[in-house]
Amino acid sequence: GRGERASATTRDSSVRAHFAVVTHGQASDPFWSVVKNGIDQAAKDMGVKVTYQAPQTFDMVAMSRLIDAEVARKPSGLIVSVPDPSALARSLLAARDAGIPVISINAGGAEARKMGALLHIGQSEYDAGKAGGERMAKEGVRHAICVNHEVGNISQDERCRGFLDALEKVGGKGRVLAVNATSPTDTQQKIMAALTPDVDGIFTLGPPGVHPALAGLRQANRLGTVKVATFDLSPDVLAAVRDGQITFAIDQQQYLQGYLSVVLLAQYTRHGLLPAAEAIPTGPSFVTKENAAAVIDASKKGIR
Amino acid sequence: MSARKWLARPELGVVAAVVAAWLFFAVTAGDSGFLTLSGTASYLAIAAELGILAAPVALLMIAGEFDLSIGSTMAASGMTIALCTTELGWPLWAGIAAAAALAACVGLANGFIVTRTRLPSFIVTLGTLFILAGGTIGTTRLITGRTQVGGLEEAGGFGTAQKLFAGQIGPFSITLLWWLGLTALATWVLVRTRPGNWIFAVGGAPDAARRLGIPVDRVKILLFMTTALAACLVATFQTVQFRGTDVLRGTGKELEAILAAVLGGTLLTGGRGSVVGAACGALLFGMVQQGIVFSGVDSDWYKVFLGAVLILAVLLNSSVQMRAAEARR
Amino acid sequence: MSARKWLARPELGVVAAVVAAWLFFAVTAGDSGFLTLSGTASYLAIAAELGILAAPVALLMIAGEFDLSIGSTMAASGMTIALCTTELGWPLWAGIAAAAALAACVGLANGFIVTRTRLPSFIVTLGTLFILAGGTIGTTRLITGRTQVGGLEEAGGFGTAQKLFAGQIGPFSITLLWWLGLTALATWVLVRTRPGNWIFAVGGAPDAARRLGIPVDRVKILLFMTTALAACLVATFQTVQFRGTDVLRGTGKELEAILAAVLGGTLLTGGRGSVVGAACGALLFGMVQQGIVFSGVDSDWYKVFLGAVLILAVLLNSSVQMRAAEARR
Amino acid sequence: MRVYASEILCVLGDNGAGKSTLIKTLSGVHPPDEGRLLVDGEPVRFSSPRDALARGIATVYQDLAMVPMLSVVRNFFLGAEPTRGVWPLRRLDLREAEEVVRAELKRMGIELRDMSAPVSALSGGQRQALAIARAIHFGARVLVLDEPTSALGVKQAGIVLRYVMEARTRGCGVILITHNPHHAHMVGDRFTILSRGRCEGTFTKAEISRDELVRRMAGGEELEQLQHELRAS
Amino acid sequence: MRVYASEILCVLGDNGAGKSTLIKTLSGVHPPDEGRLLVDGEPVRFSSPRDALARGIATVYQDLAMVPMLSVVRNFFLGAEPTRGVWPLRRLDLREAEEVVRAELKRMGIELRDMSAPVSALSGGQRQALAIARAIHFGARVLVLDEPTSALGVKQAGIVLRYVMEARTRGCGVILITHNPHHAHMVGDRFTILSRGRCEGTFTKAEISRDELVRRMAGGEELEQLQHELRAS
Ligand SMILES: Nc1ncnc2c1ncn2[C@@H]1O[C@H](COP(=O)(O)OP(=O)(O)OP(=O)(O)O)[C@@H](O)[C@H]1O
Ligand SMILES: Nc1ncnc2c1ncn2[C@@H]1O[C@H](COP(=O)(O)OP(=O)(O)OP(=O)(O)O)[C@@H](O)[C@H]1O
Ligand SMILES: [Mg+2]
Ligand SMILES: [Mg+2]
Repeated sequence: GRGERASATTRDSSVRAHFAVVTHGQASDPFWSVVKNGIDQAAKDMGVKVTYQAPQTFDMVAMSRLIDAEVARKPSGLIVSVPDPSALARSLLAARDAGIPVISINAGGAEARKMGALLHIGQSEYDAGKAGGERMAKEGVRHAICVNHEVGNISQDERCRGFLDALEKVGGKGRVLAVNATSPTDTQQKIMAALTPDVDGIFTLGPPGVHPALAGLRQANRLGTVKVATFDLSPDVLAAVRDGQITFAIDQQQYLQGYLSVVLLAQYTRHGLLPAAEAIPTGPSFVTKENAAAVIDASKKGIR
Repeated sequence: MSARKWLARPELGVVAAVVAAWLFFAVTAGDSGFLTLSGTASYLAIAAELGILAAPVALLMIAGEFDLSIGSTMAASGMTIALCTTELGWPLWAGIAAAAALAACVGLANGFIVTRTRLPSFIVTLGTLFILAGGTIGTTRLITGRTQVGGLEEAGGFGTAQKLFAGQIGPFSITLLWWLGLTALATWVLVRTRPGNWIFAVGGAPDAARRLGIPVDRVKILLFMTTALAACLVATFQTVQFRGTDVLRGTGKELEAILAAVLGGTLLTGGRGSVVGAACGALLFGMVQQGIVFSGVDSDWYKVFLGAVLILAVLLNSSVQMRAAEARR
Repeated sequence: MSARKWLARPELGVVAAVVAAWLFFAVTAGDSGFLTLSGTASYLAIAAELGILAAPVALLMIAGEFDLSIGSTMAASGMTIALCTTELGWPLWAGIAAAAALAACVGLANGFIVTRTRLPSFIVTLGTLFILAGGTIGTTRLITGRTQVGGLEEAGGFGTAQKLFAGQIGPFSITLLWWLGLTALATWVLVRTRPGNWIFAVGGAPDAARRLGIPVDRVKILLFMTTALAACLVATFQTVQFRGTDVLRGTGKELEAILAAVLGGTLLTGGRGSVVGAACGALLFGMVQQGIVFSGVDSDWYKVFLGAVLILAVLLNSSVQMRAAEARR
Repeated sequence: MRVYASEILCVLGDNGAGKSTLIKTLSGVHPPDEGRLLVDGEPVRFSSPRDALARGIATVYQDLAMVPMLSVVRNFFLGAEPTRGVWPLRRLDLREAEEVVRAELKRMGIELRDMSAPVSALSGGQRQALAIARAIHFGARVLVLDEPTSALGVKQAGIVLRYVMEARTRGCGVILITHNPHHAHMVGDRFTILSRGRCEGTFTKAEISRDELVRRMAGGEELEQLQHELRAS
Repeated sequence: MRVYASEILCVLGDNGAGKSTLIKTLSGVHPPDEGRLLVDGEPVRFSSPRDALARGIATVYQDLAMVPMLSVVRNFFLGAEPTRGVWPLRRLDLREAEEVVRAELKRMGIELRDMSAPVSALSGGQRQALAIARAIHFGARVLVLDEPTSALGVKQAGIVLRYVMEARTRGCGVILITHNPHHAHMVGDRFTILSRGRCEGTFTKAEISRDELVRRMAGGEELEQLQHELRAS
């Protein structure tokens, strides 16, 4: 099947190819912002046109409708994240039936492949959370708070689940704290309220959680005694890692998820080329005091 | 009806806005699939679900109340269906019945609290919104440890339910028929029956309505139940079509439904409005939302366009109405 | 003022609800830090920011209009400050001035469109909400390629600004002083000055106000500008304190501010309300939010408690008011 | 205070004397703090205006109890809409309703171009005439009118008074509140005078002359002095 | 139609004749479709009621233009609040305001327990008296009154009429709209009769007798027949 479809799509490569990206996270989200930067850069490098769409909130119904709309536009290729395979199945099968090659990024993996995705680029959020938990445990953390700024978003929930599972395995325990990503004051006060004396670690799921966490610790005079770790990078996060305020930051290198997906899809539609792997893992990689300074510049440019 | 009467209809403005939006996207996004059958079907599917919510929301708003809890009622109903079938092993229809019963209770509770305590429904239903949303997350995680439940296709009776709630007629979703049917029904009730007359009175002059012996409280309670049941119906569509649900389904739908109703000429303060207007409002909203996607606007700037088109549509809407009002004189 | 007059005040109910909430959490979460100084400071910090938004929002609502755009005005203002200082290298104060100018323009535009076109402000400001939110995202990503901008501490004048906007007085945040000052000012304007009198008239009987020669449109435009400037002030607090901002800052604050105002007895339909009530509403909201965290309720069930406590608080509020009304007779 | 069938009781009193409040109590809007209400000799306690209506007590309130944004026809029949068809197809019989309203208004000397225009487009007098026509149409046993003639011109006021008398002829009890002692004396059988919330006495037509009524309403001699002044200037 | 200083022009007409609409045009609420408005001989075009107020034209509307939820005092001074102090400390002078209102209402024979109670707690007549007192207090040059006496008892109506005449004495022009030809004839200098939106002629007091006025307003012979009927029954 793969070869046939490839030849079918290579025929119209004289026209400028147009790829559609539909994910479950908006470009206003700092994590997805980096993904989109990778996409935009790849579009420039490959000379293709790419559009990026995401629902206003974590909404699988709206996301499937976006995929439907993109399929109706008949793009040369489709890049999707698949956080809920059963909800998106219908739309993905429709894309497959329309002969549009699909690459899944960030979330999806094997499930997406069953529905015709050629390849998955990303990491398992659960595994990444688990790796974070193991590392925190190694640092001696036993009572941790997992600060979730998007309860109900499956990616964030999985990160916390993996983290808490890893902590439980070594006899520690943790608590999920739901905060409001859009209000740092509320978040800081909530973290401080949850900061009972036995807490010795805070694990945040991204920059919206980590800055208020640091501010709260500073105000409670527990900066340094309570270990802080986070998902995802920003220049401020990296500076804090460099200065030792944050123990480590987990990086998915999500820029690659955006960049590679466009490059690979372009190669596939032009020449029928595709890596001989089912999945390309982009993470997790850990940024610590040792290597933080090196990536700050990349982060300022929105690459990490 | 004479031409003058047609000009006087409150829906004229929103119809004009719908036509203008369609023309706009036909020109700017016509070559990228907006005009195709499947493109049309894609915005009609959005409009249908929103419209089914907007019709009872418009009735409730005409009666002077809000329901902010329909979004989380959707989440709770959908999750009830999913949990009953996958965890308890009930047939799908039993799950749907349970969800409907839950929704009816939510509506009843909303209506009861609002009419008994005379609290603003804005606050009461916001409270219900929080309680239902939190309850859905808590219960689901307690039972399944996850926030998504899928695998509905294995439940008994899924085939018939799928035909009824998630079928296709050519490229179009069957929800379109439901939308048309329910809009017609709600319009008929509003303008041709006694309860419809009462709805206007309850919102337009509650004291007068009470003095004339209209059962103000009963009208409001029934309307709250109607909005909750509509939310349950839409949740059923989505749960059956997507074979599962998650705890965030429906978030924010309450504001979209209110927006559709207001776009269609329903007053926020009650006493005036129309179901056909709300349907047009839903159509306008769906068309704009999808039209922007078709026209390939970068998602960074998506909201700017959404906002601008919204304001322009309402401006057109009101200027057409003013012209009509002048022509009438 | 006599005892009878105190009983007649509309704030009595919400004050009772605040006391009840405090007692409730003192009992259930007293041993986990709710009663400590830093615990008190933590909910006061939330209440202060919300209260600074809620005061002008209450005034605007008394005048019969809504402003849904304050959340995205916060995002836009904060980002203006951050971009001006980090990208353009301006001193911090220049950035704050630019943000205030932007906010004033947004308020002016809102007010101008609402008063000129007579469109419902709900829709107009929803449009502004989208446009501003989208504009902030688009511009920021265009300039920086990111959605977060930090490093404000390097800007000129950061030290003084930090003392003024993000300082601490013991365990308490300096925003508390701002809140008290602005609440007192807004109360004075509302009940002791001519423009305050006009605000009530504009919302309570717009036609009568117009006939009596009150500049209805000017009052509304100024109020829209006030809400936007308050949003800019809160954005300044947050941007200075957290040394940076992101494009989603403030999302949803508009509804919280409206909620606080309504909790404090402001009518959604305009014409009645109080600034002190709105401040108490903000305090209640902050206390409930933090109290639940202190009492260690699981995150999954957080919203259930929030909703339940909200409804109970409002119920208490209204029953106290009814008692007071009876006592008055 | 009593109203019998086939008689007109006029309630007179100064501004703020409590006339409208009395009416609201009679028609079930407010529950009375004290005192009893007897209908057909048995004590009743109206918990809502619906109860009062069911007992055949129809009221025209001073603020008219109209829904401004609804049409003339719909306001007329509000709460008692004529329907046809059987449930679930029971629907408003708008055509019949319109004919009834047109006929009733015509009898009051008012002709409207457009019966589907909202009530808010009517003049103050037209609105009052509509409210009165409605009460008379539905007033089964007792008709309560709060200042029905105040916004009406001489002609319409005359028509209303004639109606009130017609209602009496039909065996209906009427409670008429008015500031116009001339009108009151012209049609009333008995007169109750209220002052600052208390009843100052009830008189039959035989017991009290028109001038006496005028004087009592105006607070005795004060009025004469006033009329004198007015003449003089 | 003209109003001179120191005279009272009465406007009479059937319900729905357009009296209130005429008033709203005069006071700047609606712009006129055709026709001109002259003040002191020069044509003006009021774009808002504020303009009219600035020209010294104060109006009592039939629907009174009150803010129900505001207090009596605040309603009285709405739009023209007395202040003290200098900006930015300029504030309402509530004490003085309250004294003025108390005095003005007392002159009209009305005493209120609580001046800070909302207007919605007043009776219909008290509210009308308040609106009239306000217009008279602020009516600099022309006073326009739309049915001022309709909700008032005999006593208050008499007081209002006396006020109207006092205003004339002070050199103010008054336009008085009323349904009561007796009242009109008692105080008016000239009379304009409106019918279905057109002016049917203006008469001076010398030209028209009270009975003639009553007859014209009631539509000629019809009324006599009515009165006959009323007497007969
Ligand atoms: N000159 C006019 N031409 C056309 N229509 C008019 C004119 N004047 C008034 N109308 C209409 O007649 C209706 C009633 O007018 P208005 O309220 O002025 O009556 P009114 O004389 O004040 O009656 P009332 O004594 O009952 O208060 C309104 O709907 C108004 O639009
Ligand atoms: N029996 C009573 N005891 C105490 N207060 C009363 C009583 N009756 C009426 N009131 C109060 O007096 C005020 C005016 O009453 P109401 O509106 O009934 O006057 P009214 O006689 O209808 O006057 P109008 O002729 O001006 O319409 C109201 O605020 C009411 O609460
Ligand atoms: Mg009365
Ligand atoms: Mg009139």
